[in-house]
Amino acid sequence: MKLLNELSKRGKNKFDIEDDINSEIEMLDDKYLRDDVNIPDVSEIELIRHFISLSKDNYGVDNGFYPLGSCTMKYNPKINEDIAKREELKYFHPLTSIEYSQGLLKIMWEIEEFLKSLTGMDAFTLQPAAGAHGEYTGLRIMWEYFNEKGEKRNKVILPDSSHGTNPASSSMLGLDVIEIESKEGMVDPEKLIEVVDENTFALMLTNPNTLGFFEKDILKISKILKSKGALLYYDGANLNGFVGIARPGDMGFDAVHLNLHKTFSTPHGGGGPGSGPVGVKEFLKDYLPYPVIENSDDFYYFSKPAKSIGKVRSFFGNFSVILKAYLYIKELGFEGLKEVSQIAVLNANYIKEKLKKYYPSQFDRLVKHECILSGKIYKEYGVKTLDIAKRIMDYGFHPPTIYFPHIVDEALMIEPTETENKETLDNFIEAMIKISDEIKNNPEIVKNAPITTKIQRPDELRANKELKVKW
Amino acid sequence: MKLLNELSKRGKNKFDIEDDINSEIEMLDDKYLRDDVNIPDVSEIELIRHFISLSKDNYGVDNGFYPLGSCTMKYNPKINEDIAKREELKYFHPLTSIEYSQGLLKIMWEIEEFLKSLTGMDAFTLQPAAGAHGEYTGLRIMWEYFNEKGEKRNKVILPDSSHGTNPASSSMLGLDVIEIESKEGMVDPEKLIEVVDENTFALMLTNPNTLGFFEKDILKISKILKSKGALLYYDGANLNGFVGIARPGDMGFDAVHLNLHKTFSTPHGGGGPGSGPVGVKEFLKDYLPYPVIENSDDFYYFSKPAKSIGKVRSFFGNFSVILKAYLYIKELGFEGLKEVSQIAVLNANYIKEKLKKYYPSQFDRLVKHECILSGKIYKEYGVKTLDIAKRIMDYGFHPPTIYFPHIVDEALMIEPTETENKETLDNFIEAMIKISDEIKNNPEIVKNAPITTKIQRPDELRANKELKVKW
Amino acid sequence: MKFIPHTQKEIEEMMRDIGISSLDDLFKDIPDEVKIKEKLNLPTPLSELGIKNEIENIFSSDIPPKRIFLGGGAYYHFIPSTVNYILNRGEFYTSYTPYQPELSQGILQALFEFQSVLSDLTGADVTNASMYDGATSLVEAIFMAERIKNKKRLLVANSLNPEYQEVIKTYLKPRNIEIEYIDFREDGRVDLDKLKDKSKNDFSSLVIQSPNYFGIIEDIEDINKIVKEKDALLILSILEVLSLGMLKPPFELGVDILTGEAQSFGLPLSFGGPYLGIIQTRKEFIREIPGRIVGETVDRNGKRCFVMTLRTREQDIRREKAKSNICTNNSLNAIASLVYLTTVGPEGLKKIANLNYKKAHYFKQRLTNEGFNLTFSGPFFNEIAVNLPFSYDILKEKLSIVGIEGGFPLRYYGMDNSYLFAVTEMNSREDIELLICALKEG
Amino acid sequence: MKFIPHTQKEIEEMMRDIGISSLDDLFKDIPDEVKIKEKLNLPTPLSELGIKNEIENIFSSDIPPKRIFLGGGAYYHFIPSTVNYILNRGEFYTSYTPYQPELSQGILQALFEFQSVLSDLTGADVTNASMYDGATSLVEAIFMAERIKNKKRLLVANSLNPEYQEVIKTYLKPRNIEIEYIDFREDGRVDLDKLKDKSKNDFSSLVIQSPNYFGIIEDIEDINKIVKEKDALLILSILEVLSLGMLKPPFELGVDILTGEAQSFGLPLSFGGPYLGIIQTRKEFIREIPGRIVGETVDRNGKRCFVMTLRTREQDIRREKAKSNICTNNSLNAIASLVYLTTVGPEGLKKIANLNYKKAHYFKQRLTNEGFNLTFSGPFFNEIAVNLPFSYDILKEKLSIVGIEGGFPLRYYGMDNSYLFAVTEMNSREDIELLICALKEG
Ligand SMILES: Cc1ncc(COP(=O)(O)O)c(C=O)c1O
Ligand SMILES: Cc1ncc(COP(=O)(O)O)c(C=O)c1O
Repeated sequence: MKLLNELSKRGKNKFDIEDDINSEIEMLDDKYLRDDVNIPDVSEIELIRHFISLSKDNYGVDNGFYPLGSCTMKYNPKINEDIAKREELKYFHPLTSIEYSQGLLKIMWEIEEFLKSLTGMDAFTLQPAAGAHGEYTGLRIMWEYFNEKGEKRNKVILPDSSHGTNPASSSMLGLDVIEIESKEGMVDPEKLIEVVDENTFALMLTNPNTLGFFEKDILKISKILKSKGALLYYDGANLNGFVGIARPGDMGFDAVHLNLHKTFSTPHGGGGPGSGPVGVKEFLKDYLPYPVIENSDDFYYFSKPAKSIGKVRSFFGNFSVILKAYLYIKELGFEGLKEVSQIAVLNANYIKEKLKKYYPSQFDRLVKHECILSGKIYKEYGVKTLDIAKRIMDYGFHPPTIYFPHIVDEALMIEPTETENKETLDNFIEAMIKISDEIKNNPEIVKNAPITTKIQRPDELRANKELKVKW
Repeated sequence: MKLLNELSKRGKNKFDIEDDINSEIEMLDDKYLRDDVNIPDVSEIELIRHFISLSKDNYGVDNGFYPLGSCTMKYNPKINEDIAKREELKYFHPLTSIEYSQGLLKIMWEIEEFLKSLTGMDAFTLQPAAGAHGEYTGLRIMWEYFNEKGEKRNKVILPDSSHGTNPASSSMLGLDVIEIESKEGMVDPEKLIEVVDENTFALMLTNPNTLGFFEKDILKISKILKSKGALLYYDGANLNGFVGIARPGDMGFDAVHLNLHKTFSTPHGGGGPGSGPVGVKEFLKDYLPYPVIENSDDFYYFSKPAKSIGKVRSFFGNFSVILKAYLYIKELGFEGLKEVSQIAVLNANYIKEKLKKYYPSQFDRLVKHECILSGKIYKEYGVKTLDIAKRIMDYGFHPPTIYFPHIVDEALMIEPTETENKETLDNFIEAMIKISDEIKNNPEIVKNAPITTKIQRPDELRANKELKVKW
Repeated sequence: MKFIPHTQKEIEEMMRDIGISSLDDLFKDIPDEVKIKEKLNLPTPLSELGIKNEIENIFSSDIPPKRIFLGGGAYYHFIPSTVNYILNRGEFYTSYTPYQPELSQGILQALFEFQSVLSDLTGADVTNASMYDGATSLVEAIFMAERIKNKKRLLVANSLNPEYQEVIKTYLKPRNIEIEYIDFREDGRVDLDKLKDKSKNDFSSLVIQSPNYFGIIEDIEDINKIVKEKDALLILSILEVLSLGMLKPPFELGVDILTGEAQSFGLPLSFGGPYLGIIQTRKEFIREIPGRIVGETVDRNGKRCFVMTLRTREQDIRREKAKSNICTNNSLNAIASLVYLTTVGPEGLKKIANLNYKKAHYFKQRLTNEGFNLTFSGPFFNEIAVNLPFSYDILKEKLSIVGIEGGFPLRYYGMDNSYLFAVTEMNSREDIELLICALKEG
Repeated sequence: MKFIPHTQKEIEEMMRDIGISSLDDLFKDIPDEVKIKEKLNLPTPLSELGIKNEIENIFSSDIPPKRIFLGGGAYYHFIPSTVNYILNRGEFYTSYTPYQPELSQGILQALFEFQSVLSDLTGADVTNASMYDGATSLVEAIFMAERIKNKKRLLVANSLNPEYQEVIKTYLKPRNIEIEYIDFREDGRVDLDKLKDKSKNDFSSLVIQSPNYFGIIEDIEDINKIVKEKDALLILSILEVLSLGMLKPPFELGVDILTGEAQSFGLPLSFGGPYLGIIQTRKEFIREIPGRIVGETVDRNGKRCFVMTLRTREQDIRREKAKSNICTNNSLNAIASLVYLTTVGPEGLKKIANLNYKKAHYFKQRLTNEGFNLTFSGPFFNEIAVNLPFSYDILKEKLSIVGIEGGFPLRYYGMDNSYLFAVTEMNSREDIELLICALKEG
């Protein structure tokens, strides 16, 4: 594939636009003006072919099974895409007077109500642009709360299975991170007690956690934190594991974020945009970033909470992403969402049961939305999990997440989601078993994978060394 | 690729729709009712993956060079697609009262005006659904004209280079077809004189013809026909060769059809829908199929011409195709359309000049929208033009039309269109030269082509014998 | 806008390579007499933004209301988002007729699937890869029957859509085929006695529509008996293909050729087109069917694949001896209907069909409750003719006040106060009530 | 609707294989106390048609007029059809972050191209693969500067968008970084004297916006001199990136970190998001830039390809030591902006930018002709503040009568009768006249 600049030749592009002003206009002082604009000059047909061709070098859920663990790569309903692309949204300016935006405010207000119902939290902000942004916002709200109370707590506790954004978000607030070792893949209340003290700001917990386990001691955990005045933060990236079955708000969590681009089916777009709404319990409500949406007598308007942390971004949130999640919830309703987690969990356990003897990890228990397997037994053949992942491509699937969570050696983190049918799972299982056979009989096949992709095993070290980040 | 029925399993599809009628309704008598509906039962995600995957096994203009001769595979502007997919058109019923459809009638009225300007004809009908349908309609109008005059003419004359639809359309009217031999790839007035008589209904002529030549004796030809009271029909499929430069109406043609899905950039859709408007000279106007669009004081309405042939289809035409052509004309204007043929002809001659010594045909003269080459000199290597076409695929291009027109042995009919840039042409030319080298040095490569496509050289005889036309 | 990708420099290079000094030289073979000398009267070119703005103006005025009770051969139905999503794939819509199977398996397999699904739905053995529309495919069916039976006489039920009747007339006139019409009874169905009568003389085929133009479901088996007694063919035209979600597969009732307008399967109304003609028949007549057919085969490696087949019926091979002149047909719309049918699935199709039936019958209930009379008493699917005590102009006015379009007058039959209404899944109960209200008013 | 593809039978088979007898068994590890016992208060599920109808209702009322003169960080610009056509490709939008380069070359190359085009446009060495929005990327730039210069003091031009000022405050409060504001002059630009004054004490960086919140173009070089004297970094925030089609490449003027909101490059207004944050810097600071960066490399066969690079800056590798917590960013919108820029091309970008400039200045001419005063006298691009002799409520009323949205009050600065208007290529001359008319009225 050529790069756009390699296709460029001055004069190819014929873009035009009408100028209906025929008056003389004072020109800007030369010193501000650029000489030329140096961006690719290609024709429209080349542009289309270029990007269509690029798209064909990419794999999405629309192309096949995408069991990337912790990413909840479910089907993205086309109706929701269509609605979010409505003409009106093209010209719906965020500073539009609210008389004109009652409908959109209603949508935002209602989805907050839905999310409150689903999580058991008391108030929501839709502003965060992604999960990590939600984490920051949630922690920031907690920070403001402690700050107001005059408490200087600076210890954030994380299980060793936590997602990288959890410690990184904590750092952004200048908080210190303490990692505690898991026991059987879950938080060990004994260990937790040892580290929780008056200096503890919060425990951040993903539940189901990144191993796919429900944190069985969640109520104990919550008590331990509360006993020291610390708070409990819920990383809701894995809500697909029990949405409609249980609620973080009932487990003692004080603040939560959700990834609408996971549980609520909005597409991931090759790395965003997403949306990471944050929900809090009543006592944190006044700290929410402004504006919040209020409703009196079916008139919707914005307001600023009394002790608001301020703003965490421009405007009010990733509206068109929020809209898609809103539509999804309205399409499914309560029973539908419950079925989502039931089948997601069914699928994950099915894969685990069928593959655990081929890719055993140190754990074998009931999982929720995802299951962790391991390629460690194949080390003796000189095969790494990375090789297995690459070989999976040759069978037509996207590989699972690998080498995460760190506490599982040679981890394969498989999240099928509820939108994959039994046949797909069976095909995947069959492929995984074949790969295990290949490793035993002819490991070179696996070490040389992939062979069906256009490019194979890029040299990442070279990229890091040369740092060629533009043409 | 599996077939849909192979993916089907009863209960997969979860489509639903609300029923807001809660009254008891009399049921239809059992004898009318079917037991079950036996169509594929697949889930939405499977459906999407199936068709996305199918699409990837298809090649369109969006994917690359598509020099299929006589098909004018030019770029299909995306803006026109967008506009034709407007929400309003989804619910614009053809029987809508004309008070509501003034805008759409105006579009139809205006494009007729544009087409009149461009062709020099006096009136148009937009009804025909494709070129062949246009031919039928045009001939039918002529038939009615003669019929009314009480003349029983039944001979349609066609050059041997004519497109298959020309004789087929004649037959549909019960007319007899006489093919005359071309001279230097064009109609030979001497020969024509010999066959034209009082029984001659019309000559159907494509101009530029299917060899890409402008019929240089067109004025003579026209005279010969007129002298016997016969008519001249213009197959406008190749108008791209002189749109904006010359007009069939000025050459003596009495009726013309245009392929909006060729010259006017509407996409071909893998075989339709198209649109084949027919234009006629004043004396044939009263025979147009009804309804025709009239305009008085900017109020648009339908009417029925005095001697109308009747109707040739339901409703008024392939509106959304017509709309795209309308947009295209408005986007380009006169100068733009003229440039279309200039560059289309430039491109065709460029290819011809660069390749004529590698693929010589019996002709070498200035061409218009397309050029004819021939693979005949490679017969001695046992290589057929079909092999060359297949080999072209391995170089990433769609092959040209082959074995047509029949008067050129081992014909390669190449129509680049104006939307292909020089680089693409150069790449194609280079590939063609390489193929000629391959034939000379290692003909097996070419005979074994294609090797890069997913399927290779399907067994057409078997298809014809087994006639498996459903699963 | 311009879609020419050349730079000026490239154009000059190319001219040099060809050996010409101006673009005009490319047209020196065209006699001066026929060359355009002045600027033609065409609009000034517009940019993409310019054209968008212009169209915006057209579409922001005079747009019909969305409460549509119009039918008569085109129906307002729900189109799932999947349809457009798939049609938007450039690989499909920017391709030509699949002449090169190696580069066209996508279209070919989809058309094969279309043929299969449509065949399964009606019980046909063969479905071609699409026709222009319901009317022209009916004409082709008539020609087909004539080729098979070779009688210069055609019977047509008068309850066939009047437009279709007109199209038949236009096409048959030069062919010297006599057309005779079979009248309908009080219940709106083909008058079997009259049919028997007219079928005394030989004929190639009888054309009926069911549900017919008045929405009434014909007794196809009874009709077929009469037709078969004369060794003629029964041609059924279906304009509301959604009825197939409910009604018996026509080929089980003896139909020989089925033609139809499949617009209801996922195609927008689009002011009348492009729609989707279908034509189907029994295996024995496969060589007489017009247009493209896709067949299954294997490639040189034994891999299943698809090609256009029985090509010797077609114009590009057989020229004047072809079965039809059709070339470009309606592939993309065939794919649309395939995606539609696959999206709704077997249960969905039944549901939607039943819902149409139910809503139309609810409308009928409400009408009769309010004292209005139906024009015909026969069983119907989703369309009915109603006698109303006022003129078309008054009806239009009443309806436009409440934002409804509907009620097409049966003028063709001289029944000036009878109006055709279609009711589909797109009409809510409220819409129906509003319509009833408007009819009652004043 | 349901997006679960299983048949009931398959579910049962799977349960059997797992060894459970009911789906509830899958959740037996969840304590009963926290299980949902009653149906949650959520809406009844809707079909695809049902949801479409509901949304139709929402969008058919209360829709703002299309004559939009609002700016302030989000601009109404033309979006060519190519953008959506490409974004509609499922291969792009249904994919995840490109962790597996073999299956993600499409996204990776497009992001590399995005980085390159944006770098070329501004003169930057490095552009990352996107940020959330203009405000959060500005915060990240401030953190970056702090990591580099390590001074606990930040200078911020008061002419920075007030929302952005608020975001900075929120993020800096827990970090103990002191913020000082630099006022603007009568002409709307940074007061250089005050800047000199405040820059006496050490600071890590100065944040300016240009065109600033009032639309005024800053003298970046002059500002930079002062900043560089103190060995601090100059951070430029651009909210109207279209101005880059006209104004000097900022990195040629000494800017060290550029952040921006690139919504103007092909993204719909969408009521505020998702938009597209950009962050750029010089080569020397590449290791401090947050978020994803795509780099060129070769694969094992020596074929050029693209991968995410410098990954050790990121949270999934470095956890609490990462340069930022950002994970999901805005890839798809980055591709949108790339398609936008490629569609308009170099000449098109200049044309559009110049047209914006021209229309805004025509508006200014008309205003001054009619006796209205601009709030500031500095040079501007496509946005200006106007003093109007009436309140915001009255302004809104005047404009709503003629179907115009525009005029955002500068309340934040206590300038209650000063209103911000943006004029873009989407505002026709007629719109402008209409606006002038409405302002003059009564
Ligand atoms: C468990 C967990 N937490 C947080 C995140 C961060 O979410 P985002 O990528 O939306 O910032 C992710 C996503 O990768 C995750 O899996
Ligand atoms: C010269 C010529 N005439 C007529 C036709 C028939 O046009 P259509 O396919 O639209 O029926 C074609 C198209 O293939 C053609 O090339």
